[in-house]
Amino acid sequence: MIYKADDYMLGETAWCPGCGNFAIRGALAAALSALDLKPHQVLICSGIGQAAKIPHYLRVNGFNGLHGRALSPAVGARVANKNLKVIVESGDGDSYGEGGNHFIHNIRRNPDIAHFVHDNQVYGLTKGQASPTSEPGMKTGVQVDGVVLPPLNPLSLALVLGAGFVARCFSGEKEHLQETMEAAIEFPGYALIDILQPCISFNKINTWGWYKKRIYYPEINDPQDWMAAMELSRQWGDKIPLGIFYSSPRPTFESSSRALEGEPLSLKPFDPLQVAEVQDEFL
Amino acid sequence: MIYKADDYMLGETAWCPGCGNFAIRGALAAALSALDLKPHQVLICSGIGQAAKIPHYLRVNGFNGLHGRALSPAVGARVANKNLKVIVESGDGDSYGEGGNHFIHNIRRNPDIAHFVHDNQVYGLTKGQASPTSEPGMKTGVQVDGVVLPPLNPLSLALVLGAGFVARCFSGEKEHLQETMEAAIEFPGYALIDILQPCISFNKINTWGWYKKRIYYPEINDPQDWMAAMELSRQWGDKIPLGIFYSSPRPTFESSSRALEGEPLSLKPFDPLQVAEVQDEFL
Amino acid sequence: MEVNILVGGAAGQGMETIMNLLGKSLVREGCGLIYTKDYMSRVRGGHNFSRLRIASGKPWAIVESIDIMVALNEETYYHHRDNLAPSGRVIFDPRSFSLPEDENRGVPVELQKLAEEAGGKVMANTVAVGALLVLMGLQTSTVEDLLHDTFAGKEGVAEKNIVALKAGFDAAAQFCSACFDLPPRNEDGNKLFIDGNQVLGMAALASGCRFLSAYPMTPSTGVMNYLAGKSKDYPLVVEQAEDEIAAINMALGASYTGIRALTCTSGGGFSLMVEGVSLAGMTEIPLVIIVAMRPGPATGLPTRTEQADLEFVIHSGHGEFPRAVLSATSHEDAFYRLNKAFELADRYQTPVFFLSDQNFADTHRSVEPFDFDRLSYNRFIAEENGYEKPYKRYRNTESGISPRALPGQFEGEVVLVDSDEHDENGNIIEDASTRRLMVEKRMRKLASLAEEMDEPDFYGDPHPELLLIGWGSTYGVLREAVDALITLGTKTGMLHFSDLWPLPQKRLKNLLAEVERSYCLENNAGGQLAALIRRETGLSIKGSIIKYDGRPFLAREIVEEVKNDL
Amino acid sequence: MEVNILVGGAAGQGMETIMNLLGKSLVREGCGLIYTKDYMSRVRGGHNFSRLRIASGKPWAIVESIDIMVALNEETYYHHRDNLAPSGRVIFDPRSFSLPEDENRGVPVELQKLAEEAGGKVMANTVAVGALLVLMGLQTSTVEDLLHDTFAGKEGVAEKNIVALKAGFDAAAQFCSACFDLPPRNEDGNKLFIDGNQVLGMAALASGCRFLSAYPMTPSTGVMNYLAGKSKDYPLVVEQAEDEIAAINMALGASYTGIRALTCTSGGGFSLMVEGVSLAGMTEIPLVIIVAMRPGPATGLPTRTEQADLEFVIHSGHGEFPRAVLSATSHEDAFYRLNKAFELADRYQTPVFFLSDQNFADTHRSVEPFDFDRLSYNRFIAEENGYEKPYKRYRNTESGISPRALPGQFEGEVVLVDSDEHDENGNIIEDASTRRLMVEKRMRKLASLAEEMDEPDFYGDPHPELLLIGWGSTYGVLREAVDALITLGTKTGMLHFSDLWPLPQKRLKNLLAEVERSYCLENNAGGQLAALIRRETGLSIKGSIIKYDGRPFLAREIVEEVKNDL
Ligand SMILES: Cc1ncc(C[n+]2csc(CCOP(=O)(O)OP(=O)(O)O)c2C)c(N)n1
Ligand SMILES: Cc1ncc(C[n+]2csc(CCOP(=O)(O)OP(=O)(O)O)c2C)c(N)n1
Ligand code: SF4
Ligand code: SF4
Ligand SMILES: [Mg+2]
Ligand SMILES: [Mg+2]
Repeated sequence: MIYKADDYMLGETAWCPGCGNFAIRGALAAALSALDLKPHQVLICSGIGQAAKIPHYLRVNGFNGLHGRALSPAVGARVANKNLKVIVESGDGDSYGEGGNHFIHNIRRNPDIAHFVHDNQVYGLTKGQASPTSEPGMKTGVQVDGVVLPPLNPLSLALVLGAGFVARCFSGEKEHLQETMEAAIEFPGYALIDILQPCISFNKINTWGWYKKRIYYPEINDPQDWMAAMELSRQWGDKIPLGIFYSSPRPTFESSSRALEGEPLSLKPFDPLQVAEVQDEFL
Repeated sequence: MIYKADDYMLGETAWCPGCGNFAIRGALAAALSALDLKPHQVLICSGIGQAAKIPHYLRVNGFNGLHGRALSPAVGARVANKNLKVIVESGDGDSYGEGGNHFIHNIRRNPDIAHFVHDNQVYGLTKGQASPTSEPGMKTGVQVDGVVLPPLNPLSLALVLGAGFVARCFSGEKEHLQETMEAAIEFPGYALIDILQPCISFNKINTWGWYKKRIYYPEINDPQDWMAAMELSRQWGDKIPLGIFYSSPRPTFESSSRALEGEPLSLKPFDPLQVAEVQDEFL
Repeated sequence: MEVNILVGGAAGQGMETIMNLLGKSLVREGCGLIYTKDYMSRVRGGHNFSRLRIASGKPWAIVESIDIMVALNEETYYHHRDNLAPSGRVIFDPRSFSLPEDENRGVPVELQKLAEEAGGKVMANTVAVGALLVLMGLQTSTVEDLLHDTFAGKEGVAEKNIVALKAGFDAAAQFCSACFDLPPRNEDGNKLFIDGNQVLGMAALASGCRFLSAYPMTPSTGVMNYLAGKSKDYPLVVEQAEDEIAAINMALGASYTGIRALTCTSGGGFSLMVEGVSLAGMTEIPLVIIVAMRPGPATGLPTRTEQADLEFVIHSGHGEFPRAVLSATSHEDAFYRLNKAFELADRYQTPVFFLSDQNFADTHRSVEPFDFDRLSYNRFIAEENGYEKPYKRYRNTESGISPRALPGQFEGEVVLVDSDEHDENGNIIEDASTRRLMVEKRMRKLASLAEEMDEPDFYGDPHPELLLIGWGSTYGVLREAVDALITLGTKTGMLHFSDLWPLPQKRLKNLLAEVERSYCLENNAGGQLAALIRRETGLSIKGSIIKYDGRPFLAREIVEEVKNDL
Repeated sequence: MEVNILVGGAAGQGMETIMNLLGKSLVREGCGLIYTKDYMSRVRGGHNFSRLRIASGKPWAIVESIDIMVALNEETYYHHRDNLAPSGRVIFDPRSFSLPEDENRGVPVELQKLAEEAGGKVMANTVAVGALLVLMGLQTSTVEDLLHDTFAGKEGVAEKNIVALKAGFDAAAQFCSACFDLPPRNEDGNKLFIDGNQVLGMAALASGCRFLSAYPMTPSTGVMNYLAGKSKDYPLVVEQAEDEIAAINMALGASYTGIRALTCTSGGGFSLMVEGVSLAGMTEIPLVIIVAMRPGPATGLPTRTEQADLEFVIHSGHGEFPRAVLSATSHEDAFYRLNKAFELADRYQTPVFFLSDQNFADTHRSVEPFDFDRLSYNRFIAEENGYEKPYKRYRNTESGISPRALPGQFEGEVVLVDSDEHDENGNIIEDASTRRLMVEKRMRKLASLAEEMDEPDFYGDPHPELLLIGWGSTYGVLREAVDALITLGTKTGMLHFSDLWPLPQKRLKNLLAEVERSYCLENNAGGQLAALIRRETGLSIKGSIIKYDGRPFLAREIVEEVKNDL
């Protein structure tokens, strides 16, 4: 069977009408279809949040885990079955806040995972507190005097940590998003897309219009030019660049492990008697 | 009473003879003495590890907390009593590994804390596993085929996250270390010194000689030049620069809070009856 | 005599506005009431509803039957019509949907249209409030005052809302005016209209808490919101931590350094804190932790209620150390009890837990203003001449409680706290005898802590044959069940635990010896209080009434279970 | 007949080298032995020591008295001389320190000098081994073989060590040759010389575990080291996680995707894992977690032993879900029991805990080779035609166990696991009835899980008057205490729990009804097994023998406590 984008769609979402999450879901479905990835060949791992509900809304394998912990099961899944295409999809709070430690160390680890962050610059599901990417000055029920911490820049961070694929998209630019997703999924190693996503309910600053006015596509001559990528990644304000800022593979986590050569581990047969010789060293 | 460096020394350490930790302790004692900071005016927070035992070996207030969690109590301490000089001192595993999430978010938070990381590029206390800064190829009981993850660069990371003070020292250069510590302690806001420290027991790669051969003091013309700092921070290998790569204050965590104006919170008196009017809004 | 109201619609339709306006004005009118929320873990859509019950005396719990329904969408009507009293009424917007032909209880009010006419769609909820008022025979003046208060400083907003309010009032008046009799009201109307999280937030503030570090998590976030709001006017810092691990460790740092600190969370977040709990136990740093329970495991049902973390909390954290566990029963009690939690934490230098749950946290009730005079504020900090020199943070004492000094407090003295086993100075040790000394020192605190525990509250027939045992937020519904059973002729009593650990045992043992039948009633599947009682006393409570579907008990269910069991 | 050896010195002096050479060669010589470690949380300096006991039959525990002491520094001698038997001997280096004048048990051997003469200071330990051999009347040949094995491929190293060995042998021979009689030895010497962590690592490997994700933490790191070593030759991935939260979540991802996964840690690290435990419970993902206990709270005594996390583990994680808790008793049992843990996890799709502790983890014993034939490997994975279509991960079944398919296993089917409450498909839900269905489905597994639990092991007089109850690593010392008490004329039995949760109760209830006196013996302060027994059965064990100084029990202590209590 050939799966068209619509064939991946599942169930009724719990998202607010008008939310940027819909377009992201649509783009991913289209990307999966374009890449001819069948539902059983794909695994989406997510954490907790509005974005993180996505495994319920796409017909693929899903691991909807704990808040902040989406990357870790994804790595485990790659160990068990490297034939699966593993995508991590979650919110900005989930990925960069609660999950910050896994973010930084998995970039170093470089598993073959595409990481799509629905970056609405706010905690949506818990009703509007600041996330690590919130704009300074944004007032919330907790940040009553407005956000004071400077926003975390996920792309610069990823670059500094040696990420091989670093991109920014906007949910309002669906085609570009889809293409970039395809590239990220195909990229061998950890690939990050920070996807700007309007949250119509809680983020009254970074609205669709706000983004639309600022985004542009810079010319990227050499996607292996780290310094150029770093500069692009630091642009924010009146102009916000979109695109694949950096793309340059390095050895993956999977390639460093002897055990992951050949067939996926989950398919290799086992019998305790075959390993009985291990005790000989203790004789 | 005037405290000389020796007056801060306390007890017998559990460190290996020849360990770089001794020099770091010595430099800190000298810095405290030079800054005329009395034992009761200083608080050292640490995590768990060899480096993290330091509160037991210096006569100041100490919070020897959990592995990876040294920064958080330090922030709490600043909330309660901003008259205290708060220093966080811990290992590379503690600060960048288990404690990675607090590292990245406290740089953003920018509390007035000096953070001294004894970076021996290894887990000392647990007998030699790789730390986030271990050299690729280093073989250990766990990394039996050698470390494969690229080392985390704490200084570049700190810069990207907006740290106001970023420095590298070497425990074998005690005077420079002491001066830099003084500057970090005086710096208003979060100040990081990544201190290269030989671990004679477990790190057979990055030895005293290895460091000694590579370190140099680059000329730093403008400590507010972020790009220059970034470049310096990325130098590693045959030449390893030491110095204060970046120093440029920005508003601190403490300055953003109304409640922290005036007297320290811990000294402000309280009486429940004074706040009885809070319930009026519910009438 | 009572009136039961249900307001239902999709998330985002503004039920809360209606309920808050209505609830508060009813309280000002002198009504005793309770208002609960049933909502989904989403921001828009789905089906949410709130119930408000006005009853004579003090309504302690809601009931299922509905007198007035406000159906903001069609789903609400169909969902709940079976509970609508024969004499009930449904307020609905006829432009949005219509009721079935055979439904003659409808009160059509063009909510949207009237709102737009008044100046904006958002005021549809105010229109609905107007309609509700007239059905209960109330005037609009109290709500008008409230609107003026609420929108003070916002030019013209109150006025427009009053237009909307009156439009709703007039529209509904055509169908029924004063169809429902309100129960007798108290004279002064001088009651608070407040929910559980607000009670806790206010209690923390009034206990001198000066630092809340927390990470948002339903249903505890209300405490954070409350205190964040207050941080504008009071010397109080509220910090959103990067995760729950940071939250508890920041709080410990602040407490160590000398201020009362608090953290609040729910199950999953609490799981991340338990290493910090163990640290508090080892370092003997006072800390109050509010755990607002919701159904687990894992993410479970984020906006629902459960009481399934009792045993987890009692045993949370590796190693052994003293702790106290208190719980939120009624709003009246919780205010003083959270104050007690702060006092115990400071006196015993140990973590103290306060177990709340969604049922408590999100429920508004009308309660007597709190008596701030009853609050204590004792820090139990060493005084200049009140401690043995040299200062030792963990000096061995008979009570197990060491003198507590703050870092920086005394010139020449330092305060060292340590996560490793340590000597009296706080310095790391490894020898067996110091270890024994310190375990015993810490554990000795348990004995006096146990004496601080309040015996469970008794309510009901002084010579009960049937005993209902409960804890935490089921207090209200148990009271109603006891009343109902007594009315039905069963001599019933209830024993309700607020303080849970160390478990107070006297009253329980006495009563169990007297009654014929006993039930432990819990919002969980495991019967955790019953297990705890068995662990502590060896006594088995024979009957078990449990509910684990994420919804609070109804008094009716309890009565039925007891009756069926005869 | 027995020989007790103590080797002591500072950390870093290489006690382990001595003990491993000696222990393994003694086993090859046919001796039954046990060797334990007492070490500090530091890398150099301090005072560490190891004890090795050789006894006829099977030595189950060490004793305090010392026949041969190897004092690598002066401190060792003074620390332990009170335990040195009158006929005992002290091997020491006279160039490093001298014994007091009145000490005539000295065997001076110039360890350093002889080592240097043989080719290097590092071989001082080999010199000491040579001295030890001659004192026990052994030849050097077995150790020589061992040195050849150990240094195979390292040119000349074995040879130099053999020179050192012989030098020590000869030097000590001048003072006493064969002063100590070894107990009768078994003919073949075909026993394993292995410690607890190695047993567990090997059991995991032999159970088909293919992924260990963990973060180093004493005393669990040995499991990680063992498996990391094996990852060179077997299809096994060992990953050092960035923290324990990642460790458990990685393991869950791997298990979900189809391989047996393990994580191991100790108290503080386990505290960080409990949210993941709750996730395993909710998602019904099999997982084995080894918790190697050490004294807490917080960092506590990192290199010492305790059994204080039993109740924490049983109640760990928010919410309610089935789990099993097994424990490490003897080396002989632990191998098969960890295999059982993997089988149970897969069969019941739930987390299974394996409680070890430092006392078990770091203790070497001589044991019969394991019978790999007794190991099971059943994955309980759905087969192409063995499941109802369409595939539903959480299909409701009578047993509560749903068919488990792997992602990617069946074309056209997807596998969705969810941390929220969910329906049979794994899709998030909020309604009460699905919630009830799922809680009940999960909880139903408990009943059959309970039947899998092995009754506690009984040892001793078949009609005991006195019963000692224990669990976990105290198995050996309890056996020795039972034997001693029987010899002293008390009809004693022991009941030792390996499987702890759900608590097997039959044998316990039967026995308790028969005996006059019973004691629960635990390495903790709270008496946690006793509390658990009370919680589960309502029965109180009257006697309590507890030890919480971080050191394992001695049989003598147990016997004395029992005797004193008469
Ligand atoms: C351990 C834990 N802490 C807190 C929460 C509550 N929580 C759920 S989602 C969320 C934030 C979600 O923000 P984000 O990741 O940005 O997702 P969004 O809803 O904005 O898509 C929080 C704090 C939780 N479920 N678990
Ligand atoms: C939660 C937790 N996990 C693991 C440990 C074990 N542990 C103690 S120190 C340490 C690593 C120390 O490395 P580093 O911070 O680099 O300090 P060093 O000893 O090298 O100075 C580890 C893993 C612990 N104490 N707590
Ligand atoms: S709250 Fe925001 S992010 Fe969540 S569904 Fe609504 S619009 Fe989208
Ligand atoms: S192990 Fe390394 S870091 Fe630790 S004390 Fe010894 S030399 Fe220093
Ligand atoms: Mg978000
Ligand atoms: Mg280190």
